[in-house]
Amino acid sequence: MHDWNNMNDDDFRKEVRRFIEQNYPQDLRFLPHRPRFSVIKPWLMLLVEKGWAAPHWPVQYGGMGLSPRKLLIYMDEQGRWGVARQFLGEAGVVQLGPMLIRFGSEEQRARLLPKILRYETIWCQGYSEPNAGSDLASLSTEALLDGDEFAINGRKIWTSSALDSTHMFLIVRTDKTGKKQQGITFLLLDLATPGVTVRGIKNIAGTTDYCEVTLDNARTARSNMVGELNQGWTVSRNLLGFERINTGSPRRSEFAFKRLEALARERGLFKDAGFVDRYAQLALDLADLKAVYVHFADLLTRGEPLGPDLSVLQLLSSETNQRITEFMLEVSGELGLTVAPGETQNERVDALTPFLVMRAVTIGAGTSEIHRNIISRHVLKLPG
Amino acid sequence: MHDWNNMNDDDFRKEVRRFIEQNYPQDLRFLPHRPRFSVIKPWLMLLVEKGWAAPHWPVQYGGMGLSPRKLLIYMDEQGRWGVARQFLGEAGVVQLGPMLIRFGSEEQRARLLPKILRYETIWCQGYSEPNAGSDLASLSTEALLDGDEFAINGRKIWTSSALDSTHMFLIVRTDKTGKKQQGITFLLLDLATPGVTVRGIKNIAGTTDYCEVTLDNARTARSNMVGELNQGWTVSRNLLGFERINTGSPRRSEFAFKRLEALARERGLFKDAGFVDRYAQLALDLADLKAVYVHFADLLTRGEPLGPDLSVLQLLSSETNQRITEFMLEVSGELGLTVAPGETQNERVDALTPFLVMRAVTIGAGTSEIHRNIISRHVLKLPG
Amino acid sequence: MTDSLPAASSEDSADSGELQERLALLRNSASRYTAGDVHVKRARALRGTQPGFDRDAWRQMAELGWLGTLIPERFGGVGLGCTEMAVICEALGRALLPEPVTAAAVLAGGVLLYGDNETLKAELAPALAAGTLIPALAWRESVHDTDMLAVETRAEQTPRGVKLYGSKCLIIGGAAADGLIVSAQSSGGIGLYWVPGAAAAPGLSYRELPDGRASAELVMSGVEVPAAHCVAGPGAASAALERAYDEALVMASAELLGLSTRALEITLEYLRTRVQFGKPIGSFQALQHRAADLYIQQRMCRHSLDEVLAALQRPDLAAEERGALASRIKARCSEASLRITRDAIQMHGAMGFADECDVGLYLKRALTLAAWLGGALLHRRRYARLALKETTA
Amino acid sequence: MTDSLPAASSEDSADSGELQERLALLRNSASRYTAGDVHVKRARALRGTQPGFDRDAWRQMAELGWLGTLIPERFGGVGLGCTEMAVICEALGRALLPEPVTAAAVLAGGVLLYGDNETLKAELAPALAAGTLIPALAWRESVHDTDMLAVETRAEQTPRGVKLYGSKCLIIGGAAADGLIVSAQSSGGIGLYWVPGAAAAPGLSYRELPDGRASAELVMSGVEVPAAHCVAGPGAASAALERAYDEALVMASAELLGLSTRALEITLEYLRTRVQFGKPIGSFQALQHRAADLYIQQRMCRHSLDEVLAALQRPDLAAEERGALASRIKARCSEASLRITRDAIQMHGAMGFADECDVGLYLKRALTLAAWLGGALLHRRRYARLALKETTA
Repeated sequence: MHDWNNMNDDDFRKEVRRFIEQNYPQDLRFLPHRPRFSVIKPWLMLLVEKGWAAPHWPVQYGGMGLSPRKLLIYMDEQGRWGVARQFLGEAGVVQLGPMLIRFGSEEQRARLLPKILRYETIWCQGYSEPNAGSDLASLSTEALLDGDEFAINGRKIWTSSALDSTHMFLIVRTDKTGKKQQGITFLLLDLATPGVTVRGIKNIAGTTDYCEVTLDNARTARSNMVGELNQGWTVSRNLLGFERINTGSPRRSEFAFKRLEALARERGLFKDAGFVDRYAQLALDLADLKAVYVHFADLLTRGEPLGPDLSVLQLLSSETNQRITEFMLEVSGELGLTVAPGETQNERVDALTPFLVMRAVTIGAGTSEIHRNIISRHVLKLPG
Repeated sequence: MHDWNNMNDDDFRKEVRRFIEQNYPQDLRFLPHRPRFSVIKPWLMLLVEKGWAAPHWPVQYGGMGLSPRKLLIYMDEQGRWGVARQFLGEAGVVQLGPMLIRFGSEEQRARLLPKILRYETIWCQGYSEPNAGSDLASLSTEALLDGDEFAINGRKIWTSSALDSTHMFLIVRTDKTGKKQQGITFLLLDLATPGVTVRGIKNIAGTTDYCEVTLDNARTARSNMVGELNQGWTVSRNLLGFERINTGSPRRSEFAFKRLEALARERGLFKDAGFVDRYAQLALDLADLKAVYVHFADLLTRGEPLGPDLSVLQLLSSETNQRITEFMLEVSGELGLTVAPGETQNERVDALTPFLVMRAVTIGAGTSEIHRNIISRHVLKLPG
Repeated sequence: MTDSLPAASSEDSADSGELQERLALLRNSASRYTAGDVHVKRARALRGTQPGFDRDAWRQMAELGWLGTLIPERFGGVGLGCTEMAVICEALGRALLPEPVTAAAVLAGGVLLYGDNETLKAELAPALAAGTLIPALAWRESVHDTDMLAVETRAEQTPRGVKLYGSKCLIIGGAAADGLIVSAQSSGGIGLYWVPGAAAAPGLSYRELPDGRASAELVMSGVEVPAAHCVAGPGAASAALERAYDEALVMASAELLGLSTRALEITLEYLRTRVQFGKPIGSFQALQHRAADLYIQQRMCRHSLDEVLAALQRPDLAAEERGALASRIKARCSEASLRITRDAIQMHGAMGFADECDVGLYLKRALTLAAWLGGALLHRRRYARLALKETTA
Repeated sequence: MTDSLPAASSEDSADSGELQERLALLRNSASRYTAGDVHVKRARALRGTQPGFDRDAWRQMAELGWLGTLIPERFGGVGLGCTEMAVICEALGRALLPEPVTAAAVLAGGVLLYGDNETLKAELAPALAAGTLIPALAWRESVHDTDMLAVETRAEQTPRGVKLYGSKCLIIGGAAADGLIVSAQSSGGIGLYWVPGAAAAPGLSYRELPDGRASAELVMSGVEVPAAHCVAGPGAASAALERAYDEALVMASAELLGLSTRALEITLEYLRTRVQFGKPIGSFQALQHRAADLYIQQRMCRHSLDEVLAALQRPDLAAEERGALASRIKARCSEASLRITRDAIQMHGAMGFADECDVGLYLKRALTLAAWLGGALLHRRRYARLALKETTA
């Protein structure tokens, strides 16, 4: 077995790069949106075979056991090549695995981790509800302990990829008496359970990635509770550093900027001084976003904790992204009306799909409003 | 005596224009800031002689008795020619006169109006206090009725032109028991009264227009109370339409835009496509600000009331102004470092003074924050 | 720069009273027809279909007199002006009607009326007013085109008329059209030619627009047009194109104003009712101020449109000034409507990102109309060329 | 675009540990010297005076080793680099020190060191490090100039050296200077010439800058310069000018970062303590979010500066890449500091508009430094020329 962490950075980077370049399907590079599981599965199975499916899991559970520094290189190389699915795989691999390793029982780890690792179970995350979005802690999906089983009733929404998933990890209310962050429990649920209905929700970019999951007396064994009863908030909030830094990666902005460059070439815009002024401004925004990203990545690398100021990265990343895609749409003019979604052939650049897809980045990983609240309250210490 | 209101609009406009063009001092046109009284006095005395000093006062009190429509033409012509002092003269003429006419006693009108009209008394407005700015109603300057006199203690600040004034009208607290808008009284005060100290406050643009007025047991006769005891809030808030629309006039933005044009010619910027893009955007902002102004002016002309949506005009006017002066500074580059304040000779354009002066427009007539609150609460009916 | 107090608001004349009354009637009738969300539902259902509109709705609009608003009474129309038509277009925008009224009745209808073929007008205009004939204008030859007068399609003289060679694209309303008015270069200059649907059919194809409606593309390799179908000869075609273009810009702006007004209303309602952290999200000051900013944008569009419409009534309006006014309002409404609908999505949170939420339809219609005939960037530049002489001196 | 993980942050080396320690020491010493508001008070008092700075303070800074930071040890300096100097410049900006450290020690000192006259270096550099000699660079000939290499001042050969003819303007630090380094066109190309104060005196005049400091202007009609005073001949002058220019851009950026960091702190403190409507104004969400946006700007400047400084340490850095990095950081810090100090005024309300409030001093220093050597607009364009090949291809 490799000890990746003892490897020289450059050698490690080269090895990752080589594997990706040789194996990742050319037609899935730089997709404007998340592909369906069936589309990306062959690539994921290659990673499984290679032993690279869970780079951030400890070696003892079948992961690569990468240090934060190596992990960032691994993500970086995926990003550079335009590998789909947020660099680390599925919610099961990305989130649930590490949570089980930290909070799960020995029995749960033995039962669940191997299947997650080989994509035999595909997981989605059941957090948001119709009336609990930004204010997640006010969730009302209820689970009642009935003998050795929980009976779950309620509705989860904006659940990514539930149509492609076999299982869901979710947080539910098990006690209504205390503060709302208390009384929440973290459960695992087979989506084939009677009482579970999954409905795809088409988004404005035309794909059906989000879902609504209705739970009508859906039952799950008590052994599917992760952590203690009423301690689910803690389990769900304990994201590790690289998961938190993931949505702040400049890769998506860089991708958008490359599309802008292609569009500018196609339309001869580099001869337009008014265009170049604004293009240069965006180039500098992107360069400086990267500098901020590097700062936080360095903190991770040095093993230092990430504070609430990480919201700075999140806001810069999402809003730079939106500025680029909005500008692209603006300069595409009427051309933007005629290009088919995702079109990049014949030098025609689709400015519409990136614009629409990127509407979500200031909503999904905490709204911009929430991140500004975090900065003003917890970083700047302005009064509540 | 003329009946101006029966005059044809165009004839009236021509007559006003002729008088201004023939009499207004050339070197006082389009001043970037408000001139001292001594500087503008000769012009104001010409208006007094002509009987034009108080265009908005009723004829019976020595005014021109102009209808809102004619008044707007009068203001418009002053603005077009770059006449100083906010178009209508001093605070005494602009504000106090109409207030006395509405709320004063017969005795007060007879005693005070003629002197105001001839600039024998010069008035300033004592509203803001160190701890009562946006939240004006929380003012704490106190007046105690002691026999036939009020004894006033406290501090007024940001009082425009107090150094040039002989008198001040002010609002003071006379009752602390009720709601804070109640218990406020409107008083008149001779600045020569013992206990009154006026200190000029230099502003960032280098002029000393604002003052701090300290009141240390300053006494004023009960006969100098306007309106009833504890009804001063109502008196001070009852601005007439043309006073409210005054700060929303596009004239200052137009002036700034003309300076931008001169700067652009001086620096050859019209050959710079990047400049022209942004210049055109500002030209359109100005054109559309004017359209909004015309809407509210038309309402006044038709005698319709102005609602809280007037804040739309106020915000557009002040922020367009700032955008123009910020852009002017930006494109002046290092040139902006060397031009003397107010310089317009030798084709050199001072971009700095307009920028600094215009910092006040989003603060002075209600901060931008307050106007946005007004729109969201009182126009859009968003919940408090 | 013009006076702050324009001539248009002079002492009330009988005229202006009459106009106000007529506009009020039109507003009433339009808001009755577009009430509720029946049309938004229709627009949703018709997305991605062809022709993507509803013949019945079209006939109803004809009955209401909308399609003939700009057509003189002698050609079976109502004989009104842009001010009246704008009321209708704003209502269309508000309710997201999928029918191509502006493209057919303003742009294509405009070139027909401003052309010089009185016989053809007498034949086609009454049918347009009656809702039995939908024309569309095919002028654009490449998505990069921005100038209506840069025409490469050829009109070759034949004994009986002309034959057309060339291709046209991005024909808005073309999927619904019963025939196309095609611009082409003839020996004497640009001409406009009426090509009924059957004649155009072999060369037609379709492309979906962002709002789910379809645009047409046309390839012509010798389409025959009889001499009687020349809508405008070289003496009249260019002026007709330019005037219809400017008027269509203003009417598209009215549509954009209508749709962004409605998108803002929907959003305000959401802000008042959506509860998070124990209170309506509209009570958070950051969202309040953002909403105030959108409202300011909307008011700017409204008053600017009023001013432009008043100016368009002036009989002595020069083409250059008309162009500047049209570009001014199209730039403003394109920019404001994109900002309002984009922010509407953001303020709806995840719900706004779902296709089932109506604000997404408003965003996509805004995207389509804002780009149609040129967006904010293009029209700011056209305004600078036409109105800001300093910039080109 | 470069890698997201730059080489600079490689596994801790002894070097980097040493550097961090040195920077910490410098930061300590700088913050001790600039603590409190004594320097802000000095800057306020010295506004509009000449030379507008304080010899005692200058000597203290020399004793602290600041003026010799960039000067090699063999010339009496400390022999450190831009990374260390930036710590000092940031502290200068924070405390609004009126002394022209960047102009003298980075820009003028830079051209001296990058010149080719070792004898002159040995004479002048130790005096600069010791605080006994303040040089300034006179390169600009018209306020419209943006290119240091477009020189029209003439250096006419004489038997004993050259005579200078021409005029220079906007010499920052020139009012405080003991002598000027003047660029001029000689027969062989651009040269740089040392002109002591006494020699320059007859042609000198002064102009107040927005921040109350003075800049100098110089008219030369035959100023004699002995051959020994040639700072750099045609073989070295252009490269010296360009390198010193780029490093001065980066140091001015550090000053701007320092002053905007401090302006934001002052503003946050005001937001926490100023009460209106019964609560601190910093509890209003609109102001909270505005403050958050300013903080983001400040963080962007900070991390971008760190990256630029790390890159400047690379021995193989090409002039073009150095120029792009310098322009990148000057554009960012100019723009951000103007926004932060402008908004600081707004958030202080009427108080911020008063001259007696310190935020106004911060705004005016930002105005001055942001424009010095070119503002955001100019440097974004320079960056595009140097770094974005696509745009010129």
